[in-house]
Amino acid sequence: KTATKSPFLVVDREKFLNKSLFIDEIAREVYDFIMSEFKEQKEREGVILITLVDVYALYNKSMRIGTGLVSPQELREACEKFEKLGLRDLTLKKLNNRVLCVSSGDSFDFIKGKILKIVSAVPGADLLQLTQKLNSSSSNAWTVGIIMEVLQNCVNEGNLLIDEQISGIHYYVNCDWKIN
Amino acid sequence: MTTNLPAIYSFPPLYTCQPNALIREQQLTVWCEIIVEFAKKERVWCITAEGTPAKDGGDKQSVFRNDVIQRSVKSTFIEEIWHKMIETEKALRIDSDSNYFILWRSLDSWSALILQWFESSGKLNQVITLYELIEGDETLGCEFHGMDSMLMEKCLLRLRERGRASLLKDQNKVMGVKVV
Amino acid sequence: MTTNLPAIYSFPPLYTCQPNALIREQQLTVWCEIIVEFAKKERVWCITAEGTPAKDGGDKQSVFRNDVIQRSVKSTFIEEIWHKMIETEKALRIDSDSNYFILWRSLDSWSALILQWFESSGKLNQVITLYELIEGDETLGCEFHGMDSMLMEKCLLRLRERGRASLLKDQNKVMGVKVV
Amino acid sequence: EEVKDCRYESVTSQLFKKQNEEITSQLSVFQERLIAFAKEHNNDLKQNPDLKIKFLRMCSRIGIDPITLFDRQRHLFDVNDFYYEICLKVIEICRITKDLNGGIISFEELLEGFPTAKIAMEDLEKSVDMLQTLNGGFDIILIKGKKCLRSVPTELTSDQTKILEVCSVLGYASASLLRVNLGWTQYRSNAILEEMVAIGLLWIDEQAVGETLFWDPAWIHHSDIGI
Repeated sequence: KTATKSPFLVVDREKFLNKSLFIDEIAREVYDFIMSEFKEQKEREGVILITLVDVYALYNKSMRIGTGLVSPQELREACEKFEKLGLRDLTLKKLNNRVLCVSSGDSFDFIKGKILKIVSAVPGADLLQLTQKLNSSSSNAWTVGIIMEVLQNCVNEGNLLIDEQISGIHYYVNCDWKIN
Repeated sequence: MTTNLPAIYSFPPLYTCQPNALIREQQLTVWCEIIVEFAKKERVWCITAEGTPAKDGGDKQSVFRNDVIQRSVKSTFIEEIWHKMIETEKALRIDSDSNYFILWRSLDSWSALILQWFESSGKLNQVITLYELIEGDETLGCEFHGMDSMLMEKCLLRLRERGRASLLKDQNKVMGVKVV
Repeated sequence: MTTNLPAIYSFPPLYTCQPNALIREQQLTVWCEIIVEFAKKERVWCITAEGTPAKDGGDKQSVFRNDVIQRSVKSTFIEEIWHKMIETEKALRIDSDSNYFILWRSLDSWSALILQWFESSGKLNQVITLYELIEGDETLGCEFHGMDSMLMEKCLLRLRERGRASLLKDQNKVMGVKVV
Repeated sequence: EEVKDCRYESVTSQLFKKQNEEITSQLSVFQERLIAFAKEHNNDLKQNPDLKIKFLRMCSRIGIDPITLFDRQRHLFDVNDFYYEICLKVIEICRITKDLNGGIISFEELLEGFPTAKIAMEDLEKSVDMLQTLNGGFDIILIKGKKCLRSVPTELTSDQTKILEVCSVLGYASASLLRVNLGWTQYRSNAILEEMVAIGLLWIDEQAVGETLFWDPAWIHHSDIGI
């Protein structure tokens, strides 16, 4: 669907005099792609948060068919250039000290708050319920990759407690135990 | 078994080992309190590794299992709980059968209590059988009345270490005690 | 019956209702795919609740049973699978005999295909009997050739709803159709 | 899947007004010819970007996996495109299969995700290495010396790893297998097996003779399961 809506914009490595200019151009294209692909989410939630790995798959699949894919290295370098190019709404952030994400504003705190709110309303919610509730207004605003990382963070930090049953992991808000 | 136990006993995450180390410490403390509380209220001196009273019939239920909310502690976490019980001197492992004495009072506190009884009831300098001490009418109403005899031995050994008691043995089994 | 079905059809746990909610969702999806795939390959339009082709002799085996690995799906879980089939519009329950039509194409897709045949073979504005449509030489090689007549009726009703067909009935039974 | 179906339908109705089975075989012939064309006219396509784009978009629309247009000797565009395509596919496979396998997939299973292209284990390994730069939380782990890719945040405990190692022999583990192989008590085995079901790493099989079996979903693709 996205492939057809994009114009025949050729950002072809071979047309660029040097790598740096190519990366700049990719940075602009990736930025525009994310802003338009997640426009709805940005308007409704005010924030965007997506793992770099998912950006790699989505961007290449939607925008690069026919023009040659970008490499993981190129994508990373492109996203690292956002600020320098004045593309200020998105930055590269590390989640849980290990997973790189493209993020706008304080998206992490936002979705963390949202998850804690759902869990306190539905004690014992599992990943399936959380995903459904988080994305109830649109199909895939928050990717499972992000939801799992944020959950992991909540559990590691002690905001959420787990109840591990054979049916899956159920989450509860930690009200009883101090965490610092 | 759930009578008179704290409200947290009905909280499902209590039964899953929590990944956050700070929280797990508090969780282990809660479990130690629950076990001690349970043993004290039910006057159970000795509990199996699985959490059931050792000396009763086989139909007694484990403290680690809560049928009302259908949760039970996994054996790997039960081991951690016992480790904490030993470490905080709330339990004493019995070498012969891998059961545990639950010390809702410390050994020192028990031996002090026993000594007090000898003193206040004028039983110093006379031989008292273990049976009299544990089951006799004269200790009725004492907190140590009905104590497991092996545990009682350990208390009397403390008194001997302090030079306040000599033990009378028959075939390596303590039969009586003289407190001075 | 196992010919050409996906490899997971030989995976023993597929036949046990999985307690993990996330896995069970996947498992149900896999079962729906298997049933649809089976029906499509064997050109079976209608399947009993037990999983056997409805119109054939009694010796046909259920799709829910795999003799090679000696596993079969329990009836309570079969119900859950049918529920998912209905929910995802891959099956249609037949009120009269509690069998199911398997929709490897949706009703809309079937009616579009039928409409296309009327258009491309110059059969507009003339009465075609249900028999001609289903069993006639002119539809030989059409994907809908041999379709169950009750299912064909449902497709034609869709065309009527769109104002493209009028149905000829005899004693409340559809005998023919005129497509405009 | 849905999207692919729609495209397929529109193409079929436009290009050929024939019936489905015929079309499938014709399409596959057509696909093969396009692939052969691409490889033969590699240089021409390279020199004409517009044609290149149109050609590749057409291929994508009629369901040709771009990766089939490459082989290791002849590349369209950048030499590394082949590996980038593999990167893309690896991400997709991991995301799609996460709920089936708990987020752990062996390199061998990953290879099976490329049925239409001939890619070698070393190609896959090179691509997974390239992916590391994205810090996507895709970690390589070893189960009995075999490389696996973990795409979920939860790390395996050593007990869980031991169970997966036992599974790598017959496809499953059970309390009695763990007693014989690791000397574990029934209590301990059940605790860890159930914990692995909870996080989606094992599937339960209650119809085996004697005891419950816990299967590694890696064996979904084994055709030679021996009960």
